[in-house]
Amino acid sequence: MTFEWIQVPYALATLFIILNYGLLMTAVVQKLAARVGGRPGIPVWQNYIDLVKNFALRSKISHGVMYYLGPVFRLSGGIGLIFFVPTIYGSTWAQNFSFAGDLILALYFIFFGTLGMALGAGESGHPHSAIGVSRGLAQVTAAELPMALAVYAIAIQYQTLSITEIVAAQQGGLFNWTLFTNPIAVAAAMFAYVGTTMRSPFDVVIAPQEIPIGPPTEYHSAYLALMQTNRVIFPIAKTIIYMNIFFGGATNWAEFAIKVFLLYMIPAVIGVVHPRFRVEQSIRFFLKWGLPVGVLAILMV
Amino acid sequence: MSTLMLGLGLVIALAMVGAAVVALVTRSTVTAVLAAGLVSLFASVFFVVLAAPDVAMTEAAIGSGLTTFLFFFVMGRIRREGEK
Amino acid sequence: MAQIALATGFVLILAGLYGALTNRDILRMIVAFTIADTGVNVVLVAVGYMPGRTAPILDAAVPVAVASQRIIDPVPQALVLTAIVIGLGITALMLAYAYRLFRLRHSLDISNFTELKW
Amino acid sequence: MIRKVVIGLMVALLGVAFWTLTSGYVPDAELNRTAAYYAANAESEVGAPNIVTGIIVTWRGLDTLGEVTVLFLTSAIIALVLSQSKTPKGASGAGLLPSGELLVTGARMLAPLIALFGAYVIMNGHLTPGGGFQGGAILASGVLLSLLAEPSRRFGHTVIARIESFSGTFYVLVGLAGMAYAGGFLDNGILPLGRFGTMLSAGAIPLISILIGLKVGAEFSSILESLHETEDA
Amino acid sequence: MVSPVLIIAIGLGTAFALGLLGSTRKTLLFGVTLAALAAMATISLIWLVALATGATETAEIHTAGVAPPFAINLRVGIAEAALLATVTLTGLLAALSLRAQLLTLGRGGMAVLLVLVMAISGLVMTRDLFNIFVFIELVAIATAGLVLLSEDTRAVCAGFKFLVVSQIIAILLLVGIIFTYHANGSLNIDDIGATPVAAQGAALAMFLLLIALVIELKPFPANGWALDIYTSAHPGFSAIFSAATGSAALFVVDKVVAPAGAEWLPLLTGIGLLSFVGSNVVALRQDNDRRLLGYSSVGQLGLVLAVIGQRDVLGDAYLYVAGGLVLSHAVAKAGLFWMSAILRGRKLQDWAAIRARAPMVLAFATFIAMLVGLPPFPGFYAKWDLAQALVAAGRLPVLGLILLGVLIEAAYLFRWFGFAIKREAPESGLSANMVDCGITFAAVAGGWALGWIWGAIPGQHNVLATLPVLAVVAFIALEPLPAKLKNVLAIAALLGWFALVYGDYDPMRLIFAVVMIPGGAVILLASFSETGRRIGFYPSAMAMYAGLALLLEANTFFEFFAAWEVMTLGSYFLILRGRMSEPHALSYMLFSLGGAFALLAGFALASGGVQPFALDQLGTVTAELAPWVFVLLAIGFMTKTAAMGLHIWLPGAHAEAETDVSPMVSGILLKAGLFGLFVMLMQLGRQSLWGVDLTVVLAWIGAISAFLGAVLSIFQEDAKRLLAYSSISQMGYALFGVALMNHLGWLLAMMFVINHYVYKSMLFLAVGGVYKRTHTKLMYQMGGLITLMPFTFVSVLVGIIAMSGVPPLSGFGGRWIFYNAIMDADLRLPLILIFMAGPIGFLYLFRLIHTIFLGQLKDPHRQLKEAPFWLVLPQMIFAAFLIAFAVLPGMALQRVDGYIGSIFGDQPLIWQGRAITSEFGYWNPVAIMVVIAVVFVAVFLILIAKNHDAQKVKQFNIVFSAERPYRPETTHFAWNFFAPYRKAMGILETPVVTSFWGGVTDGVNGAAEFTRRFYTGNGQTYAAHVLLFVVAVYLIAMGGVA
Repeated sequence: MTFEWIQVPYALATLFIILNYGLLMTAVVQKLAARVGGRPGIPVWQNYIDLVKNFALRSKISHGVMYYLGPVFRLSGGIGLIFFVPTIYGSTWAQNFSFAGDLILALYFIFFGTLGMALGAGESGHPHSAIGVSRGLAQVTAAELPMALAVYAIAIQYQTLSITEIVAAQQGGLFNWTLFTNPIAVAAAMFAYVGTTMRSPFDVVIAPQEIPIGPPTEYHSAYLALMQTNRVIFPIAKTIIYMNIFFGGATNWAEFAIKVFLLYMIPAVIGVVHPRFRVEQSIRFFLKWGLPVGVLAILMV
Repeated sequence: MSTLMLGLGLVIALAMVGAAVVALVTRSTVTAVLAAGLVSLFASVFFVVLAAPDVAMTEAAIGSGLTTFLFFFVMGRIRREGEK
Repeated sequence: MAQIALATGFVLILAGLYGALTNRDILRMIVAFTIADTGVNVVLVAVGYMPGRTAPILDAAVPVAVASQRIIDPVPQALVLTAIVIGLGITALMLAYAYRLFRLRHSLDISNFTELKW
Repeated sequence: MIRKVVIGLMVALLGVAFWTLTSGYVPDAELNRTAAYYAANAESEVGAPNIVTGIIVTWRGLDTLGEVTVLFLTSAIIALVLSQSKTPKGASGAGLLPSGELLVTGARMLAPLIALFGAYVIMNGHLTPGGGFQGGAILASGVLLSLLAEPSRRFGHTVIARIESFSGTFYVLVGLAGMAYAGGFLDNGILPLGRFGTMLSAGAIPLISILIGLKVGAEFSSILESLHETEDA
Repeated sequence: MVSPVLIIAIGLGTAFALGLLGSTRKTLLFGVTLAALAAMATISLIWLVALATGATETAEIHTAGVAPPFAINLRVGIAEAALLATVTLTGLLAALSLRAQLLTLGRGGMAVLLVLVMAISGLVMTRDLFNIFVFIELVAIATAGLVLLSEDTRAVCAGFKFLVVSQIIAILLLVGIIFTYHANGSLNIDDIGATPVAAQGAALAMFLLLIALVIELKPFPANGWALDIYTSAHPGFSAIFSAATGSAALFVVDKVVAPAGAEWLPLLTGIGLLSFVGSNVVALRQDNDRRLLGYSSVGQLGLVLAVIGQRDVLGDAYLYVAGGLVLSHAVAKAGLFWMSAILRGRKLQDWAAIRARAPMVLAFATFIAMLVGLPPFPGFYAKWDLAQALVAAGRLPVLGLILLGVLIEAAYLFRWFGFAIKREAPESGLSANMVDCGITFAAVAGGWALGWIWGAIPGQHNVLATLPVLAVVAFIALEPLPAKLKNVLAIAALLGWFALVYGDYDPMRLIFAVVMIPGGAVILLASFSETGRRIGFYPSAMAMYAGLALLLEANTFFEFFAAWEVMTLGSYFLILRGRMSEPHALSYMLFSLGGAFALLAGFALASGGVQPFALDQLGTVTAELAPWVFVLLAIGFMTKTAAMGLHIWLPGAHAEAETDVSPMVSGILLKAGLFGLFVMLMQLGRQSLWGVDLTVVLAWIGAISAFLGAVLSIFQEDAKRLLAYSSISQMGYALFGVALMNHLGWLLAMMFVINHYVYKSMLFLAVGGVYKRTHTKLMYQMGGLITLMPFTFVSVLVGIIAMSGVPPLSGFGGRWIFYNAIMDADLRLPLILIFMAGPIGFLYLFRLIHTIFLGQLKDPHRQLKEAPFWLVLPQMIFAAFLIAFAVLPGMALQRVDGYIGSIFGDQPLIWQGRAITSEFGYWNPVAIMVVIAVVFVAVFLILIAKNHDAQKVKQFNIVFSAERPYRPETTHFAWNFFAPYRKAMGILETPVVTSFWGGVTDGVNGAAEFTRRFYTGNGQTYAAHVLLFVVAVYLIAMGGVA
């Protein structure tokens, strides 16, 4: 696996597909949730409108260099994550730049955008954004823990850290999926998945009903556009990782679309039926339930 | 060793111990000093019995003589001091 | 004889020590120590004593040739002489100290001189 | 009371140790090797019939030097102790004992006799019982007598100090002479042994005895004076 | 050769002859006294030199022209000569110290002093039992006299108490002597030894003799009488009492116990140990300097007594060990007493006055190091040899108690030193004059000279003669120069040394060497920001670096241990320089010493007494011993890496240190522990104890440290403390890696060695720079500094990205190797902790950067400037390095990888071009960097295109609604930043470990407080103590004989 120039357009194409898929899918999920709540919800193209609108807005406001760079970090994190993970197994062109590093790279790169965003919001100087950041970080770190354990369990199970090889090992039938070969690890990982998608009951950080806190309140116009872009591709990128290592990956775009949608629905469904946790409740929850499962996963391998 | 000597020794020994007890139990310091001097004096006699004339002389002169006077000198000083 | 002397000496030592440690009057402590000193001297001399022999002085009665059969051990006596003088020295010194202490506090009770402690 | 019991108990325990020593004590039947050596060589090595004196002055001369030093130290320190505690003038000058005319006269008559006796004891130390210490103590008792008789009269401190310094220094020098001219420090062989049993024999022993006597006498006198001295002196 | 008898003759003759000179010309008298003492000292020194160089044999001096045992004889051998020199020189210097009193009192006082010195000399030389008694009495009487020279009226009471006990000693001694004579027929020590007898009562007589001599040593707890003298006597005299009298008394015990026989040795050992530990415990609660010195003195005498009791196993080393301890004690204690004459106040805190004079601080440090037995002083060599011999003989409890005692002694001595350096100095607390200072410095010079001599003895590694330590000495001499010049010299010295040695090192040592030596030079760049002369900094820093340099050079156990101690001492002084660091420096020192003692015991156990023992022979230890060696060494090394449980010294020590010191002690010093672990594991490998694999235990400790360190770190409000706890966490990772015992684990640890040095140094410098400007380390008092201190911000940012392991910077490489390493390992559970530590680490780092640089700028900070250039420069170097290392990790790691491969015999990593491949995964740092950079720049350009004319808008203030909060900081968002975490996981913050060590400290202090109540001050009670002691020992000893 070495670099060739043709990989650049390939990767851009993948990015384009995922972006559009994400824009549509998040709208659909939101609409579904609204319907469950008895509201009409947004049109499915609402995300496109927002994006275009925000890009079109002009702003002359900046609070400083980090503030300015925050969204850049955020979006770079999302795009980078997509680039470092192979999207479609077996495809010659949807491998992106996954030759640069393996699962560990993906796992740690998740923090890149988070860090940048937090720093950017921090410079805005508004204490509410700082509160949002500290809450968000506290919760995310606790939530990611079962995932790290699950990844380690999987890596031991397959004796590799390469995502491609993990996917390859799950080919040849439904029951080769990690979901069935190592259900405990998957369960652990799903704690993390639900916890990091920022949906109820773990959405106190960005919940609109709370006092307006967190990074989104500080950004507007093009900044917000970048962040919105990220908000559609980053969950997809993360879902791709889960799909790859737990659910047999995807051998074509259709399988990709279905699997991602279904996975994405899990937190959405949970969110619809559960009230919101406070942050320390979330942390306790992950330590009390997610962590033991993760530990079990490691011990069972 | 004659029985006489032995008896003499025993008597002196008892005298010494007796004087020592007096020196320790008496209420008067003057008596105590004098009794202690007496112990020394008996000791020097004892030394003669024990065939140690050199020691006997020394004990008599120093132990019972000079020491006792030293005590009285100091006691005198202290008494004068206390009167002030 | 030697045992009598030894026993006497030891009794004096013990009595002296007991007196020195139970009498709170400084002068009486010193008196007690002189008694103990005397006891030590008696013990020392007693150790050199050998029944039926004479003082370690060579004269017509004790010629050099037979001296080692006739005289008692001279060494303890020599030691006692030294010990007596040293004992006097210390006693005198303690007395001088007693005087100093009395001047300090107008008391001869040893339990009054405890400002240095812990 | 508890204190007395505890101390009594400790003394008793110490008594047990001493009792062990006493009950197990067997007097030597023969002189041990050290004593036998002294008995055998008293004539040839030190030339003193009084073996105790021979031991004190020569064989264990270092002890004696130390012992003289003890007295020297004591007298010096007592002088220091008392010199630091002078009370203001005008205190009562009454002596311990009132001295009558008879006593004064008696003392004046007796003092030279005592001194003479002391000298005799010192000089014959190597022949008969006695010697430097005893003689020195006797000399001091002469001083004591005159102190008692005439509390206000004193020997000059300076005289006593001179005597004690001179005799002490000379003693050390004699000892060093032993190193230079005889077998070692304090060897009495720097002077001829002379005829056994006579006054001027036994090498330097009489000389050293005199020095010891002077020294001891001076020290005792000095101690006595220091302690007796009244504030107005 | 002049006869040694002249020492006695001159002393005595002069004392007598002073009376002939009249009593008025006091200056003349004093001159004569000094001349006499000088003559005595000269004779002693002549003999010492002659005997030491082998120019003459041990001299037997007969008195009275008769051979022993019939006349008293004296002996002067090497030990005697050394003691004579100590005694006479102490006497000479003490006479100078006492000059005012002596001149007032005139010839009496001088004569007493002369006689005292003469008598102590006689005590050393004589071979006759009764002569010993005479000299002891002389010493006692002279002591009672000289005590009175004090201006303190309480000295009179002390003198009387002393006399009372002297009487008891005299009685026991005489009874003992006469019965010994009766049993043996001789008073001559050698004669008694040569003709063994089994007469009845001989043992009891010997007991009385020995116990009397032992009481002369003031054994705990029968020593109240002696302590009062220390407290109240003139310090010039206390010096003699402690140094000369004490040493001579020890020597007498040594003399007498030789003929007494080996069966008495355990008794002496027991008494000595009790005295050493007990006195030191009581000393903990003292606040009077001289009384503390007194307790320390009797403690030291107890130590040497214990050593005398161990002479049967010390063999040839006996003189070396006992001599080293005695002379160290004598010189140091005399010096300290003389120093106390210079100080007006009697409280320990009053010693802060010496700060005004830097040489005094050096003197104080020298004396304390001598007493505790730190290199390069003789006590250090002695301690080493003693440990070797004790362990070889299987007497571990003895060693344990000795080390415990030393530790307690170190506790109060270094606490005292801390007072001197940190407490507020009293007004005109010094009455320094030329003479007193000169005397003190004579002792200092003596101490260093002894250190040289002890090192120069054949077969030893002379610590003082090594180039790095010489450099330290040179820096002491260079102190008057300005700091900037010294800094240039220091950097040159470090780089020069590195140039000298780097060719000889294997790749692993080389990495450590680079981090420690040139790495140290880089941090020293920051020191250019300091002005003035910065007294004390350079010798301390250079001592630390010297220790590190020697650590890498070490080939034998001894060299390693010596280097370790030098390093510890240097770093202690460095840490102590911090503003609030007094208690932390103390706990650092104590933990370090405790750890060092574990090393000492471990090395001794491993070598089994064989000297010198090469480091690379460690692997040859027998199978039964190996696990124990492993445990001891691991504890020692983990103390330095601050593994959880042994960590409580670190946060304070690192946080309170100066700006440029924190990176040194954190970034560099911690690596010494890792180096030790590497060396140990390389040789010993895996070891099991009771079926437990010890490396697994290490891995657990590492994991716990990594986790708890991180948890504690997020709850800190103090930025430097946060970084300090982070170090615990990071070292936990490294420890875990080392303990994995596989190739990648070790590579991981090496990666941490490099990375942690770089980013922790960088962050400490950055925070230090902020502190320099804002004068606070509390994060909630800062904020918004990004615009004012952009460079510092950049370095913190880079540091944080690198440290948290977020790609693309070098921390990620560490994580990648970590994952590959654990794939091989069968340790699963501790891993969970490591996993948890990762994200938590991210949290505290975020807090650091956020609360300092982001958010609102505080009003007092509006005019701040960027940190000084010299602080920023090294940070920029580090940042550049981090980026370069991230792209090209191979430049450092590839060779180490190969080297580790040669140890484990495998090669799990394949270095191919710029990519690195393992059995499990792959890592292409260049590609990662390029992809991220391209994406970042692209997104950035888009934003610029849309938003190129954004203008800076001032942040708005928030206000409190009408009420002023009770504690303003609690309303700040940065306060308790991760409050939810605390609510959820606060239980982990419970300071269990701190409570534990606090409990230990309180327990020891409580014992001290309880014990000191025995010292009622009543002379009679003290006498009763003595008698009780005798009786108790009698019962024990006779029980033992029966």
